[in-house]
Amino acid sequence: MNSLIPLLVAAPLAGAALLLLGGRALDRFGHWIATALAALSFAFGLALFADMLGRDAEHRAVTEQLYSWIPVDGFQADVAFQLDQLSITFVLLITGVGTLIHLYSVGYMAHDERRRRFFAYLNLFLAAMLVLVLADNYLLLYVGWEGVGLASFLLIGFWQHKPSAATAAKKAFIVNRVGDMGLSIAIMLMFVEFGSFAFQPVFATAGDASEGKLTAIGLMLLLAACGKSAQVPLQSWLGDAMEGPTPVSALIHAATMVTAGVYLIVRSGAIFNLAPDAQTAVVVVGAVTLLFGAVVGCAKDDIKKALAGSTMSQIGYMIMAAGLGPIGYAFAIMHLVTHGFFKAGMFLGAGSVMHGMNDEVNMRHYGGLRKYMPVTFATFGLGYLAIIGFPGLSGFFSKDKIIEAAFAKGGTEGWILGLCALLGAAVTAFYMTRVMVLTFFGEKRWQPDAEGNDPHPHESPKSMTVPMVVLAFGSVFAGGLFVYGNSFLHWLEPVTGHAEGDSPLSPWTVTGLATACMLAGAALAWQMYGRSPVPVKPPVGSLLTRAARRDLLQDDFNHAVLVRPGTALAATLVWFDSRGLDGFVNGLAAAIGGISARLRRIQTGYVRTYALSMFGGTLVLVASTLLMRSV
Amino acid sequence: MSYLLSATCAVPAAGAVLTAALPAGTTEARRRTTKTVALAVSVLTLGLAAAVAASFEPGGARYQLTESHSWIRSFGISFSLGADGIGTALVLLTAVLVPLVMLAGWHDATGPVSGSAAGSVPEGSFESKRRTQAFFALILAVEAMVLVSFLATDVFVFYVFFEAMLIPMYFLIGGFGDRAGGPDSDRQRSYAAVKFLLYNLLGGLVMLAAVIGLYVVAADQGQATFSLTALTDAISSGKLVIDPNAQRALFLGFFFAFAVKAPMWPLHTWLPNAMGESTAGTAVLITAVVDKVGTFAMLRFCLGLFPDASKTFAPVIMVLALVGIVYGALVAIGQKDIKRLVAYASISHFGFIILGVFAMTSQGQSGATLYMVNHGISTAAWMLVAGFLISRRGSRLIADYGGVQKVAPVLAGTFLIGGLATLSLPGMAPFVSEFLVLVGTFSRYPAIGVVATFGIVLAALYALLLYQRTMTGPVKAGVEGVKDLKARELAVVAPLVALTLLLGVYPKPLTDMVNPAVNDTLSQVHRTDPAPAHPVAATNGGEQK
Amino acid sequence: MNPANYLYLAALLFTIGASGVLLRRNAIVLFMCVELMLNASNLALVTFSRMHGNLDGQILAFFTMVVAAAEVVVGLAIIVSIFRTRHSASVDDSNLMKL
Amino acid sequence: MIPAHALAAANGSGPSIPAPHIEYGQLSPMLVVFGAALLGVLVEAFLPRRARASAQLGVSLLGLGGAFAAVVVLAAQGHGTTKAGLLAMGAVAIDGPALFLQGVILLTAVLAVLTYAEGRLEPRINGHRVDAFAAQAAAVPGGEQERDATREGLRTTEIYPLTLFAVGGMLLFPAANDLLTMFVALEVLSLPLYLMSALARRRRLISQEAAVKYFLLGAFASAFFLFGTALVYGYAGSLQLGEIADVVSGVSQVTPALAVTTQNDALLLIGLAMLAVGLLFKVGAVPFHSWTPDVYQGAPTPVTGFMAAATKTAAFGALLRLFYVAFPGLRWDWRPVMWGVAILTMAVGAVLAITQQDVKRLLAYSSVAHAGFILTGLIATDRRGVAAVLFYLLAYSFVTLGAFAVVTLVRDSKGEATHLSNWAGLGRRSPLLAAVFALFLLAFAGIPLTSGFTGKFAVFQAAAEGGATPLVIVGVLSSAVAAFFYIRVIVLMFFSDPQPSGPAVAVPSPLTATAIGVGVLVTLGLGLLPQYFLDLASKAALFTR
Repeated sequence: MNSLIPLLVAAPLAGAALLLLGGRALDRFGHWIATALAALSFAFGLALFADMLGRDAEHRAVTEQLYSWIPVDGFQADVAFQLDQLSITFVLLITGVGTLIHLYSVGYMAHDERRRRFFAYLNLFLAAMLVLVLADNYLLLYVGWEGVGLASFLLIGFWQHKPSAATAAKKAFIVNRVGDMGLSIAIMLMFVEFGSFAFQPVFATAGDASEGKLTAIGLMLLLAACGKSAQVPLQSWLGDAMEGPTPVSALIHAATMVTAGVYLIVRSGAIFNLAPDAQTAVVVVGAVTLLFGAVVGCAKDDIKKALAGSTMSQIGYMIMAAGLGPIGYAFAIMHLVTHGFFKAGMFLGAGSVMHGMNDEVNMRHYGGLRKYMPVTFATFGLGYLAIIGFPGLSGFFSKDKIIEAAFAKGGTEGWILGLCALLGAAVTAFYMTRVMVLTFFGEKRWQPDAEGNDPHPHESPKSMTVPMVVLAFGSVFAGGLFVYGNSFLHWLEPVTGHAEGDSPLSPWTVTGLATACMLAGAALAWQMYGRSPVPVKPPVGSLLTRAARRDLLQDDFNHAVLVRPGTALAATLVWFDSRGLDGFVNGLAAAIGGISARLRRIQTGYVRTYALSMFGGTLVLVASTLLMRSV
Repeated sequence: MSYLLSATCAVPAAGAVLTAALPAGTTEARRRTTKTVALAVSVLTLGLAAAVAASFEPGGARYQLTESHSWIRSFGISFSLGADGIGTALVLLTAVLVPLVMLAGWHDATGPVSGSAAGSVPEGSFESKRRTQAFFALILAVEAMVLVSFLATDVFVFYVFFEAMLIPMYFLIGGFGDRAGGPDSDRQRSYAAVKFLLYNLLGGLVMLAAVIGLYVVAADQGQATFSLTALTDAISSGKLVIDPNAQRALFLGFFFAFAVKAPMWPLHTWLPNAMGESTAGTAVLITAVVDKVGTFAMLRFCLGLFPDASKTFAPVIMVLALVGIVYGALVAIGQKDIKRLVAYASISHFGFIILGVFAMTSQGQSGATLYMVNHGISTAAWMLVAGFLISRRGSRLIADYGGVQKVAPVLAGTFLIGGLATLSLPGMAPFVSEFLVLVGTFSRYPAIGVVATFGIVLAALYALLLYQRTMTGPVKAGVEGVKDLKARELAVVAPLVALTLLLGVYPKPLTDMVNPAVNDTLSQVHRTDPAPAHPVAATNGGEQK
Repeated sequence: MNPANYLYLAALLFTIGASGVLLRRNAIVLFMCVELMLNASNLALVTFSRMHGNLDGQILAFFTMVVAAAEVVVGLAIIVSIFRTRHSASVDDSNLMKL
Repeated sequence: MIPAHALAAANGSGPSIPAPHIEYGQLSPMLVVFGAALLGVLVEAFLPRRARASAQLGVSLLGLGGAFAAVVVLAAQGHGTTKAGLLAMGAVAIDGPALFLQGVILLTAVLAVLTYAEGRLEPRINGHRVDAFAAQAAAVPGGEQERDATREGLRTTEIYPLTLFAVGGMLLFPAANDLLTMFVALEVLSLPLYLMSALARRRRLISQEAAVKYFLLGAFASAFFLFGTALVYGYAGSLQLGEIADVVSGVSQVTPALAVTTQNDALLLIGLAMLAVGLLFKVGAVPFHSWTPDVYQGAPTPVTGFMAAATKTAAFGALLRLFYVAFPGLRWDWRPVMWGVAILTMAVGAVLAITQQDVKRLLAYSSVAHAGFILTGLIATDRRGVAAVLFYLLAYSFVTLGAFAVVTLVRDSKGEATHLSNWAGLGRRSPLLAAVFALFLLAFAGIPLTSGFTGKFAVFQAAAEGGATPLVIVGVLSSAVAAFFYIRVIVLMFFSDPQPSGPAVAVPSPLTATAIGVGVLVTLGLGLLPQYFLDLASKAALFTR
């Protein structure tokens, strides 16, 4: 059975290779190959899951050693997979949602001439993401980590002819690289500390290391997580990443890849548990991003960017939960999975809307679409209810648990985190209601485009709606299923461990508060956007709104602090290289030439000058010979 | 005594003479004959190199297939060759790259000498007839000399070929440009060639003094020989004790030459000129093959002969290498010329290699050796595709390009792969080596390791910026006519891409070959890897379940 | 007389000859100054020969005379041919090649 | 030494004069050459004009060839090693260095004579082939008489006997074992050279100017040499080098006169310095080099080649013998001074060559720099040093001769086109010739696998072993500077566009071709497989006394 594990990765990888190398011949049906291989991988995942269920909790984790990858003395990096409860959860999410999105893309990308390549990249992404979650050591994880970065780069920039897409792709990769630097350093620290970077040995020995070292490792892992999961301060790429085709945003920038940071922190729980300072950093990052993303989400008129802000914010929840330690790990993952369903569903919904609206993304040009796109409206609406935490839907359960856990952290810290989480819940309800209202309710506000074509909003084809429906099911029921009998918690506990916190509030109080916040947020949004007509041209807005529209000035900050000085430095160094270093060498050459030209003048051409130089030379020679004796 | 190694070196040398002696290329058919002969010779060399690698036993003696022929007895010199893991890896690299470079430069020697002086070579003149022969013969000559350098186990023999390879290289740079320069490209190119030669000659001459000094010191203690193995044995057994000051001076003499060749900051400024002005194939030959002799020699000669001095200078050198990593990357970001950008990227990469060599850990040095191979392959892919692009558009300026992926998707794709390899994407060969170098460096000098890691961000910047500016966006004027890769060009790029991927996922054959030699080098400098603070239990990795 | 005096004279003559070479312009005079230097050497040789009581120095002096004569032949030939070309015996006029 | 009492004794025993014992066999090389020279004079006197040129060539080649055969036979008989000894009453030493250098001089002379006889370069005049030498040397340049002589196709065939006389002097110079012989040899080799300098067919004014400068300065230098001889004689009471050495080191019997003179070290030291001046002038060491550029430029190029190669060889032979046989005891006095001279010579020669615009002047300054390199070998003061110098001279002679022979071929309507701007693009017009010249330049620059490198390595190694490490470093740096101007010429030839009205390369007769070809062969041979000649040099490197 274990031999299926490599096949999980191999299936989509083969798909990618086949589609990239296959050439034009595969243009017509390549996308079906890719979809089939994604589904195959999902099937393998299900089989492994079933197999795992058949064993008792302690023996569910298996490892599959493939081959020795980089063997150098004292440095053993293996290609080895570890399948346990945590990774199978991800495998199912990735391959499941992945397959749905492949299916959706068949319709969505039907008219793109480079569709074959798109599917190749999607398959490549699946393979890389599976490597990421299946690796049994950090270095192999790193391969998957950057592999998904590559896939993300290729897919964000899929429409390369748009300079904005190409720029966004590059930006995503480079910001991620900063995070990757953290992962590299973390791995190096582990190697220096433990002589290994495989999960099991490192976690087993982590207790021997000093807290300082562990904190350092933890902080570096956090940096990595910030990059991949778009957490403050490396959040800036996610909004731009929406330049990619919408299925990509759904799969990579909502459901799976961006949550890799959460996976990393939860996976490294054994390290974080021993490094409280690092944990504090994690929760701070999570809490800040939670609010940051929410605020940005409130101000965006671009539907995908609003959803991206939401994604950032929701991952902030997860990161915060992961930072809470054993009280939060399982809930972080739980929210991750439910978020995977509803956010992917909503992105697909957004894609469906754009599909019907000639790729218009500005919500101020939507309005009243519920009549034209009933399925999209229904699925999107269910996702909406899930994300704002409408009681009974999946988001309600998973977010609730995180808020509880935040309070359970205890002390002032617990209060601060809990209140942040509640505030976040309110804001979430606000911006999601805003999206919902602007898109599906109110008057229609769309206008003919430049050539006078009316958008003719229409429902999307089956291949697109079916995945949306499936995801909507997940959005509705997953939470309840997971919470029922704490099944999800028990499932993950052998991997992540679990601890009950000491919450100052009872669970019911928290639930009540959260629901109240949610209702308040939603009501406010309805008040602002549902009760009065929405101007097509955005109002100037408050200072905060304007800042939020500019992503709270993140790019301005980066530009001022990094890009401009960096460019100036590069230009200075280019100058220094040609004028300074080369100038020095050329100057030296010129100096020798100058000496030569000057020295040449003693060659006057007059015999008597030559004789004089000989005579002088003789005197010097005689004198120095005599001098040598006397010295 | 086996003659395999000398045959490996002699075949390209003989091929160079043969190619030069073929009838003048008055007709296209004759020119094709010349090229085919040269290519066949290089493929034969590849076969011999493969035979060397196949007969090399990783677990065996440090130097295998050794042979020694009396050459200049008066100076204690014998023509000794021997293959160790490091040398064999680089021999393979050379033998693989040369046929590809030839294939890539198939038409580089025909046509006008340069853009500006198009009419300066009258049709039917002696020169126009002999250009093809000259180009391919020079490449083969470089190959022969590089191979000897990698295999020499005699300091003098190494020096001779280290130095002599400058001459054919010089003519390759100065004589054959890429037809993409500005109006004064002739002048620029000859400036580049002279700069290349003078820098390296100065380095070589300083080394000459050190080579002589080494002999004198050794002869004083009854070890009048240039034999590397004899000298290192004598040094490690204490029979030859070089006084610390002398050792430092000699080390610096050797190192200076290697640092110029490598090239290490701040001695690097010849490389951008040389790579920028020459043909893409020549640029690959410079950066992927010839420069490797420098880093290779640091590992074999500096460390092996002057262990104590190496340790003394290691921190300084590491700092310079570090500066090179960051500096090269930053200057690459600021470049306007594609080939110069690749050159500065290489300078950054050479910083990594030197870092790995002088970290004096097994990861660092294995990584550095792998880095030499991987950088050779990946930069070759990147540079050659860039060359194909430049030859189509006739410009090296980044600003002249845009949207190439629209008109030439395969070209753009391979160019991206080259760029990704350059930025050490995991799964590709350079990642393995770069990470090993970083780990090796970090485990002894954490601060340097951390700063060096910053280089991976900068690498992403220059590689992707270049890709973005040239390949994406709307199709620029002048680019519309760019054709996609031809079969010949694909045949050049495909093996390189395949190797990049293969060595990224399965580098074990290479590491197995290199590790024993690295351990031997480390024992020569009396260095052991720093032990982990809290080693994990013997259970390594999985397999518990 | 103290033989040292002959040597002083020889040194003086040599110096005068050398100074002449440096100061005079006429090629013939210049050459004569060289001859003076040779003869200064001859004087020194003969003096030393006398001091050491062997004949080597004197023999060399004879040889010097022969050599000087040969030099005159060659030298005059060259100088005269130049003079015929340029109508000047000044060495400062022979200044086509320099730097 | 011929003591006065011996003469007195002879007087006493009657009128018979004891005949000195002369070893004709061992002196045969010189005797043959002088004999051939005299025969040449007779040819000049008695043969009709038409027949003279070929007859002179034949006589010269026979004479030189015969002398070379004699040298070989003597060497084979062991006169260079075991049977080395003093001949002709101690006036001449036939030993290893003497035979070796005589061999080198004779071979160079043979090649030089071949270039003299080249008749295909100058345009035919009235159907007469003419060579590089003045139609009638005595005629006023541009005068009526000269026109007549030119029209009649006259040739200065006296050049052959003059050369033979010079060669005779050169053979004697390194073999001279007393100061008298040395002085005579100096004059015998110099006087013909003065004349030969004046014999150029074209540009007669500068040719004459070269002659007068060479003559006046040469005579000036000879005067110093002679005065030095007098002072040393005054100190030691002997002209024979071995006896001088004995007096200097205090092993000879102290006569009353010696007791007085040896009190006065100044006598010895000033004498030594002045002797050195005379010889350093001949080798062209700084600051006694100022004649070289002017004379090299003005003299007919075949003569320049001969002079540059053979004179330097002979003069270094004499310098070696003087320092190694007569003054080894004064090593501590002359070594530091010669250090200074060597450093100055290397540096000034290399630096001044950079800005030269005339290829002959450039080669002249290059020869100055090379004199400096050879001096470093001389300073080693051991057998290895001597061997290194001998080998260097062998290598250098052929390269120099070959290079000047190439210069004779690059011509325009005004004769040889020696201005460097005329050499631009030569590599495009006639690549073969340019390649050959480039080879010679690379050998001058000391690039490995050429004879120049082997020679330079040998002298530097000897110097380093002799403890002159700083000298080696200066040598290395000067080599780098020197490389700059050699490479400049190569760049000019290969990478510059030819001038529209540039020079043509004349097709030489087999005579010059032979000279150049032998030069190339020796250059490569001594670079690739120098062992035999190194052995020869080291076997020959022992002075007898």
